[in-house]
Amino acid sequence: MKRYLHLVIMELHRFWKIYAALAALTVLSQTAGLWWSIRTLMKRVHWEMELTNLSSYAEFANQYGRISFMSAVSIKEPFFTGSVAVCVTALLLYVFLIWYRDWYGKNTFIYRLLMLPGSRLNLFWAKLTTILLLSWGLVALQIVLFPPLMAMYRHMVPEELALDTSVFSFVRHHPVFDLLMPPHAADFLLHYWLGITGVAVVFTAILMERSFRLKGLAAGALYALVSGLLIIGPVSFEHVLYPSEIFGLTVALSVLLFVLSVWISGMLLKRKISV
Amino acid sequence: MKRYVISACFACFVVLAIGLFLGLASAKGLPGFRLETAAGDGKEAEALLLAGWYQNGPYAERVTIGAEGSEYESERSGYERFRAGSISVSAIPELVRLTEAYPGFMRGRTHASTLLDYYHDDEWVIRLQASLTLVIGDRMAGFHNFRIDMLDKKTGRKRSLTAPLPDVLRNRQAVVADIQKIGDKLHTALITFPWPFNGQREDAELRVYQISLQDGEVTGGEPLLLFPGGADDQVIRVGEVREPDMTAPRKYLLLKAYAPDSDDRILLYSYEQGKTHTLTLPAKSPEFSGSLQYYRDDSALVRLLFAADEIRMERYRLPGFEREREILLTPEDLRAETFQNFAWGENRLYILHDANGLPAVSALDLTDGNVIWRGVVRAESSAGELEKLGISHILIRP
Amino acid sequence: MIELDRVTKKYGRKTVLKDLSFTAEKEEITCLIGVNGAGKSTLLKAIMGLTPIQGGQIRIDGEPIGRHMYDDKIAFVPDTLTMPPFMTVENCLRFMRDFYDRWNGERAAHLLQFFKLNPADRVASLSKGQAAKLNLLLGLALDTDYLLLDEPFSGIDLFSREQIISVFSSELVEDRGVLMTTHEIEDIEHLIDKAVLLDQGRVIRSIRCEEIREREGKSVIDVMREVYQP
Amino acid sequence: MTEQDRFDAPAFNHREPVYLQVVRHFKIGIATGRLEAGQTVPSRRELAALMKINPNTAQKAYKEMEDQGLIITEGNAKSRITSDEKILGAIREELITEAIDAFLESVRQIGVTPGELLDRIRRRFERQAGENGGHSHD
Repeated sequence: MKRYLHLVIMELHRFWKIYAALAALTVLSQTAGLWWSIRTLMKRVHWEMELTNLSSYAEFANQYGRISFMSAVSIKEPFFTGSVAVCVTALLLYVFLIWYRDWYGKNTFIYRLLMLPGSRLNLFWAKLTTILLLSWGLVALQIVLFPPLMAMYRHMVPEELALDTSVFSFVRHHPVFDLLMPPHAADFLLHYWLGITGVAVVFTAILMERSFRLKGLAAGALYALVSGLLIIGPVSFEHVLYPSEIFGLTVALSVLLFVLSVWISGMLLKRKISV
Repeated sequence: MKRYVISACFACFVVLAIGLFLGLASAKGLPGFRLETAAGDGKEAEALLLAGWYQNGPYAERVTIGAEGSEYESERSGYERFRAGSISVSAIPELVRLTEAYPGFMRGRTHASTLLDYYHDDEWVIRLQASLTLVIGDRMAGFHNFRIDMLDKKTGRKRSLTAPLPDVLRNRQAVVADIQKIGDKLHTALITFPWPFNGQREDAELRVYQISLQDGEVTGGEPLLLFPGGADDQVIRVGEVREPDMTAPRKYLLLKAYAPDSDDRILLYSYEQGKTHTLTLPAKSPEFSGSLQYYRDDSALVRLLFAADEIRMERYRLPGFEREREILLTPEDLRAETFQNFAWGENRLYILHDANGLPAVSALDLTDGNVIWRGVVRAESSAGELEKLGISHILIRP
Repeated sequence: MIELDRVTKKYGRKTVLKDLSFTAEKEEITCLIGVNGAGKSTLLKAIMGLTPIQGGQIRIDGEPIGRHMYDDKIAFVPDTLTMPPFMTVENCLRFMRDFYDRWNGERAAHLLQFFKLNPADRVASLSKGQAAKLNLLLGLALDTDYLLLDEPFSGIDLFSREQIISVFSSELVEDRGVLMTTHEIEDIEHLIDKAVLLDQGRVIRSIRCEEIREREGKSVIDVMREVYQP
Repeated sequence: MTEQDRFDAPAFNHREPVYLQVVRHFKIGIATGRLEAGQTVPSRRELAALMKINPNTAQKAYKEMEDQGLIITEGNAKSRITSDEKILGAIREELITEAIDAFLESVRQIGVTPGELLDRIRRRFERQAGENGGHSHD
């Protein structure tokens, strides 16, 4: 346990510079994006009011509707979903890099890591935990970023034009945010459980490649493919299976895949891995 | 040491932020509504749900409102949404009931189709499936056979048998209209059309076969002209008359036919007597802006003309189509401004209307036309929320 | 005693170690000698469980290798420093302290002074000699019974080399078994107890240095000449 | 004179057992007075570090010296260099004999007569002594 925690802390530390950059990008991009889009919208409102001789925002709202937080966001959507996409892509790449960086470069750290006392599976757990924590960290950042963004929206949009929504409604109706941070606790756990299972499968594929090189690469790709098919498999039996069965089967298969991945990874790390 | 503290802080931040987010989200964020009984027996409210929209800022939130409260689509879990959207869950209440009671028997067959029908009584659940018609070039290969699955409700045992197809169906297209178990015979009503189909169903026939549930022997099947003496060269649409439970035992089969510029015709077939009898009723006039629907149970046919300002209901006794009574209802009778929508229930007509600006529902007894229950939608928090609520239709619970 | 019993290692179709057997005793300095590509490094990695073998057995004090050995049985100093470049020397020491129960902090501090390493320097900024010294330090400061060294002198300046060599006559390796690989034997010939000569994945000669001097009046290099240039 | 000076590592001959070279180093030290009779000797470990040799070799060298009576260990006390005049004298004898043997071995190949050789040695010896004397008088 002690060694596992030390490894997690070390793994977090190894990524912190890129991570800080991702966090900064998220904050800056979303703040600037919202500011810019509200400014653009308000310019349009003023221009339209002048053109049509409307004297108050209330009249404008009556005629053209209000400006919601959602519409403000959607005008400069790339600043929001774009920053999220960059973060997601970076973390997805890091799922691979978190292993390969130990092998490559002048200093092949994997020598040291494999020679640490205790189970080598600690490496697997630590890296998996790191990926999960890094993902959740960005989610947490997004969570604390929403209230100031909302406040900025309320500050910049005149009351007569504003259309209040809660963060939760915004998230629920936004396809990307609803996927990455579903407000329903069961969904949140399910999404990240499936996500972490996927990461475990990819880790296993990476370890196969690291153990058997080219042949391992083929085996790993096959393993990942079969795992993917198994996870989406139950849904394709929708005409025969009831929803509860499909759901149960998917969860059961994901548990099975997770356990299998951990077991295979443990065996590979113990017996087959090569520096 | 510093690194350890930072890592611990980071982990705490993550857990707290996400915990707070999920915790706050689980509290009901959108206003609650309830369907309250204003008059009559409160149990009536349990049969239905109101479906509509709540305007939440820029979002129109789909909501259903019942006696126990409201449920928003967006606040349901992914699993619940998946469940509701799954094709393996039927939207037809009687099939939902059957599925819930007999999931094994209903597996993979929870839908309704023109080649599939159900019968359900105290002892048996019976399903008849006709295998698909095959079209090879311009030739009709016809059915292969009938397949019958029976579930003995007492023992839970399932029995299946197949029955050969009558030769006459080899060059006709057919759909299953109804099945009824009478004694140890399964009466199977088919509507058949000549093949190749020329777009005109003037010689559509009704053929009722009796399939022995012992050995699968098929008898009967004399063609009955569906609508004798009318609709020459006219494209007609044939369908079954709505009923509260399409799987329930019935003495009569009721079909309706519409044709342009022609009266509506209702055909009654008596399983016991093997005879048909037709009632002709005026079609919907072009001036009438509302809707015209037929509804039946085992004792009567109801013809409904529904408009925003008037409801006219005529009741005909079966099997003779004697006109029993006519009921006329205006919004004032329900202290409403307009009628908005309606739904059929077990011996009920539910009417969606407004009452002093509030969404309300009234239930009519189909037998005598009396208003026996009345419900209104109330907001659980502030009444002002009702202004953002719109009810579009009534759902009957399975 | 480190025992290799008919060890075979293949990389794909290429056999790197063929039925290789030898032992390295505790409290002795054993040197694996061979030209580059003779399989020396692979051998050390195999002993450390860093690469799987396809045949044979490796035992340490009679037990098969496994994760239990990393803390107190055996330490490995690879031919390059294997710590991430962003770490400082101090970070490296803390890393070792965190993970190894048998980390000897006092000895590490002493070696740090002896090698004149600056704790605040980053791994990325160390010179070759400094990196080699830190690398050695990380192995030596572990209280293990055996120490494996892979090419401890390759590419290192003269003075660093002298410092490193002096380690082998000090108490740092006393009571421990040392197994090292090298292809430059001159500087350390007088230091080693035993030389195992490898060629193409096989042991072709295993000698006790003092015996060969006493009996045949030959140096290890003389034997190498005989063996490698017949 | 520090320990380091007394035991400074000689350049080892790789064709001769190191432990014997260590023993000879001791003998020369005794003969030249660098090491004194009765003086304590470093521990095995200290000697290894001082002479930059393998501790096992140091051990073996001490064993050999003990066998030859060069050093003695009494109980738990530290080992010392023997004070036995006979052994100390024999060391000088042995070293001279060894050196002369080696010298003769190499000059024999050139083919010098013993008379010439002795003559040359004497002259050489005297000149060197004279040079040394001159220096000391300056």
